[in-house]
Amino acid sequence: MQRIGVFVCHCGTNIAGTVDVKTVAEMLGKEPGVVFSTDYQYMCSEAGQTLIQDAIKEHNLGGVVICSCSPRMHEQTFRKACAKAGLNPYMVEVANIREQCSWIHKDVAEGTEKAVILGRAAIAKVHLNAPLTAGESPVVKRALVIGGGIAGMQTALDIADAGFEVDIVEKNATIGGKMAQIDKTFPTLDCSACILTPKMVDCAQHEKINIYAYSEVEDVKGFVGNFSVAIRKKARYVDETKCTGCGICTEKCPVKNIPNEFNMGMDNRRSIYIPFAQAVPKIATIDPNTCNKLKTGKCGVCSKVCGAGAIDYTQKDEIIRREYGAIVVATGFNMIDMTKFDEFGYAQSKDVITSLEFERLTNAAGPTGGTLLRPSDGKHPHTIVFVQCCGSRSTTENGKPYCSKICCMYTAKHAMLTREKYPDTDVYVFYIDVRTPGKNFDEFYRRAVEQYGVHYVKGMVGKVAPRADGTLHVQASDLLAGEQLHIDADLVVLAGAIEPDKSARGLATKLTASMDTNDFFTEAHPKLRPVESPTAGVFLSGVCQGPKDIPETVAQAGAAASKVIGLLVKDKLTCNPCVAQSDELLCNGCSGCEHVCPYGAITYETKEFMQFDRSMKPRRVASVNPAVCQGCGACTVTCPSGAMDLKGFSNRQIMAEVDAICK
Amino acid sequence: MKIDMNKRDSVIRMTGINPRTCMKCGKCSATCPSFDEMEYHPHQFISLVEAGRVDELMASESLYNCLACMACLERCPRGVEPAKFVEAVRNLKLREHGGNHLAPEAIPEMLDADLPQQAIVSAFRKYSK
Amino acid sequence: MQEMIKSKLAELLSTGAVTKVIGWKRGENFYDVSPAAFESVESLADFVYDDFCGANLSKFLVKEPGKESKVAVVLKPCDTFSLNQLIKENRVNRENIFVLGVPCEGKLSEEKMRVMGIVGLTGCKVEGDKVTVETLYGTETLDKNDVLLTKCATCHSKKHVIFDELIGETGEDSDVDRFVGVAELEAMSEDERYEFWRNELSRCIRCNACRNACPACTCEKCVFDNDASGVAAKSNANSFEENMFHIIRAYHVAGRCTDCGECSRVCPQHIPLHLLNRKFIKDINTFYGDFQAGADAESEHPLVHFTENDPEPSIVKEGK
Amino acid sequence: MQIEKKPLIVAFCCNWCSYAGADLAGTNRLNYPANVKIIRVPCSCRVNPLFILKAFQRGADGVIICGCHPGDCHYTTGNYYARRRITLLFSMLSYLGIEKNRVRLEWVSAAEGAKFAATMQSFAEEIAELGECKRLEDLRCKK
Repeated sequence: MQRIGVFVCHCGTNIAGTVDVKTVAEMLGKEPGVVFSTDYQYMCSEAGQTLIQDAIKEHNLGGVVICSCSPRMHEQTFRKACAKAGLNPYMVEVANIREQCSWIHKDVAEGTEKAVILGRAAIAKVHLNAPLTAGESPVVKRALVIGGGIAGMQTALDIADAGFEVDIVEKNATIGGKMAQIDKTFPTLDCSACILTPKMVDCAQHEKINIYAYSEVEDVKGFVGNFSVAIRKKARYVDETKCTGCGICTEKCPVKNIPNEFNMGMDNRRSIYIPFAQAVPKIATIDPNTCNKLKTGKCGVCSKVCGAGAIDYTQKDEIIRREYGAIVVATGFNMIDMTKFDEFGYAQSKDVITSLEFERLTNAAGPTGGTLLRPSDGKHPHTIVFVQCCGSRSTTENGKPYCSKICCMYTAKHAMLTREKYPDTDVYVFYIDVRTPGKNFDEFYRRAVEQYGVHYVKGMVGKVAPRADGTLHVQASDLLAGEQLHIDADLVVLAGAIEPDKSARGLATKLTASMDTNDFFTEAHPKLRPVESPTAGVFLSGVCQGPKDIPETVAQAGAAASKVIGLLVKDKLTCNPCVAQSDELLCNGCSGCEHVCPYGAITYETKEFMQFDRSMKPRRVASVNPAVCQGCGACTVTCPSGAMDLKGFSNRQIMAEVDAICK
Repeated sequence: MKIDMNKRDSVIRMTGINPRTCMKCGKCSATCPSFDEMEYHPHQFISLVEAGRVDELMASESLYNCLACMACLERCPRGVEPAKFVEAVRNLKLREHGGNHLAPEAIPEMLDADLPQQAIVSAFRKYSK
Repeated sequence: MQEMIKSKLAELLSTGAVTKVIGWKRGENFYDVSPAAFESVESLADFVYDDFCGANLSKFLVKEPGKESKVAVVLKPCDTFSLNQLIKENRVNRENIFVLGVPCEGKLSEEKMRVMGIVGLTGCKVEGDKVTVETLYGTETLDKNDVLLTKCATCHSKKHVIFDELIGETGEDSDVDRFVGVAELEAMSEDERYEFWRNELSRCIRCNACRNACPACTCEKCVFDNDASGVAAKSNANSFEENMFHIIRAYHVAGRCTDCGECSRVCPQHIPLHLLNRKFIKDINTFYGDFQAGADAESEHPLVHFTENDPEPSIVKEGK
Repeated sequence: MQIEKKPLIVAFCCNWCSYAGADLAGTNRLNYPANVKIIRVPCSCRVNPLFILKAFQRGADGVIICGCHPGDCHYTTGNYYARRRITLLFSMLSYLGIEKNRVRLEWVSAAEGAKFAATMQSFAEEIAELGECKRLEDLRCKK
């Protein structure tokens, strides 16, 4: 039996006013195992702590019960004080006789009786407490950023600037992401490439940043501080160390008709290509699905023209395994498939385009050299209709139930820029609501209406039908006028909903990070931990967590970086010792605990156990990684055999408290 | 402006759809091919039903101008299905006309030897609920 | 039927495909058919598959087989659900098991016959809805429905959900309303229900037959045998423990119980224990959507899942 | 000093929301009956149905479980599991004829001190009306 000391705090008159502290100390002194019991004015004071420390030494106490304020207030204080006296800090329990007793009861007899009962419960618990030691695990001082868009780049730069190594894994041939395709940024209208490309160069030149472009995460093992990640470096068929990015191969390649992804398929690239002029790394990549040499063995033009001798048709995918302390997910987004919406005629007419296609049409590096021309006939459009909420806020199976957040602003931008550059155009914007919260956002939108004369119409487009003369018949409602509008448009631009990148779902499984029903990553706490995933050591940056614009993305990227830095700066992680543990002898191997664990802290291994007949039989048993477990206890209740228990809140401890309270 | 919550509830019961899921985007009315013929447009059906102003709808010719082409139902991004509301209000109107127009007791008197069986059945379908 | 099964089993044993067969054999009396293991072709002479093979054999696979050996098991449709559930919980290694599915049209209860005054059973033949029994005292014809095992009267499926080979045809899910008994209890007042269950559970002699027969109760060490669990007990000391044992047992198998009905079949005190398990099944179906434990080997049970729109517990107060 | 034994109520409160809510009730001096005794658990999902049965065995007359509001769980999903487990247990207790008002689950956030006090007050009144729990008692545990 533990030798227990009880310390009853007066908290001035906060407790002593409605609880007879002398009686409490006296009554608790009679409890089994209690060898010392006293009361004092302020237990949390220097003198109070000394009193506890002296008693621990003098009476050789094995457990301490402090009857005072809420453990949420001073449990840590008392644990530290006891640790200084040589007692394991987890042998301390606090009975809350202030917030949950003296402050809410007026009758002294009632308050005193309740305080005694709460004290008894704490004593009963301490009897079953075991000394716990917080484990430590080392931290690998390198971070992995998955995704090389603006979110991933900013996170990587911030971490690298703090002095830690960062690897960026990007599935495309270049970093830059969606922002590289955008023409201008709202609400300041500065050129996207002008602010983005220097950052791309910074990433490439930073001595702490290592870019794995054209690569994907293959698998993830380990846990916070100690992740081991396999990265698949896809074959480019070009030797990175030799290629100078001169681009001669991309001009000589005879396969010319491959839709150029960077320009949203509105012009063509060759089979060997560099996505765009400022690509980082600026290395050519052969598209194995279209290359004649790789498909049929006949061609080899690029190899002949390459002065550096960089072409290597025998290159294979390479798997690289690296260790990381933290992982940042920055997988970004894509626009949903607009072909599913028959009413908008996206599949029927070349002149119905998405907003991202519109960006390319107005970009100086785009297929038209920045002149706004109709994709069908290359003529100047005079009437342009923008349709917002195409698939956003839609509960049907084709759409997405959420607001994509960025469309209102970029549509205002598109409308405004069109009217500025081509004052002879009529521009209509159909909206359900215009949502412009943000610094200078609403002013921007109002400018489009008031200064630039964009026709904003409250209502939705119901039908877009191509006419024989090449115009588009747009049928829409104007709800404020109570009319149905019929517009002959030359160009229709759809602000499609955005959705998380398709690769995110598979990645979430590899990381055991949770996702919501829309495949956005879930944050550890929606308000207080918005850039952390519930899985320790995995952080979120950018649209993979939810729709957001560039400034928000950059802010979140910085926040994620600061969380990563806060983790990597530590040499060792101290683990919460109140974690689950599994009794192998009782474990059935049912995997129930593994399912309910929000952190992926539970893994299974097969071990051999001796049977009654002395033969050995293999059985799956659970084991808890104490560095990952956060101690919620969900697994303990799921376990049918009681193999899983929680240190510090064990089944027996809680039942002992119940017993003591009900005695 | 008469508000009749019972009628509102009947319409909601008949459609099985909560009109509050409408986000007032107007896509239904944008799609509607007989928009110009209708006094009340599809999106107004939803709003007026929600407000309990079913009587106004019942009095309107719009009930019969709706082609029941179901375009609004097909296009609605929130699954509100306005055509069902029009149909429900129409049914409410039809049922209002003093219940059954044909009672079984009255049949024998109307019968004559030449009357085909089918006519009776179809009369029942048309004139009784 | 029995001979077809036997010859298949003999083939498995003689070719060495399996080293052991789990089936049934006859005990001292005609109706006394119990689970048995067969390790040689000769021993299969005792193998029985008849109208008294009510026992669910899937649980015996938990301790079987060893690392290398392979075991064949004969399973009725309802038993295959139990096996699936065990596979899902990693209690049984599918690779080492050969499942021989056998058809079942409902098994008979000798106990029900005995209550009807039919004793000294020596033979039995089922034809359609009628059962012709031969006893030491003569021949009698009975309605099959009157002498079906309780669990078979509310059979939820005659479909084999897992098998390597079938003898005969597999059947379909049944549309029998198996929740009638539960609904009757739910319709009672609290006091009546309390009286009902006191009357039932007070008969419990804590023989552990329900626990031992239940294919979901396969814990390495049962909480009732584990001194550290806080509920360890070898017998019911009072009414609380009678309640506690059965509540905990039902709760432990909630979401995993396939409704095989073995608990009630083996209870020597005739406590309708399946009504406890079925209450959980009914609640799970009502609150969280239809779920049949063991219907497949992948889907996880409702207690290790949730949706954000699950009903609040107050639904218990609002409902019956 | 012995006070007449009033109906006894055991409250399981999760550390992050409801226990903090109880503290807030205290800080705001919001009174609720003294026969409510709180046990701190890390999360509502830590409450094993067994603890509830144990409380009744030992003589509790009512048991209430409090956790973070759905969606706010400190451990993100714990209270969702708790909700399913507790709902099924409550349903089973009622099925066995135990008065269904003897058990309750409430979501109380760290900011809802007033809700905590009001909930405890109303629950205590309900239990007082029901009186001693006879249907799930273990006479050996009664003093």
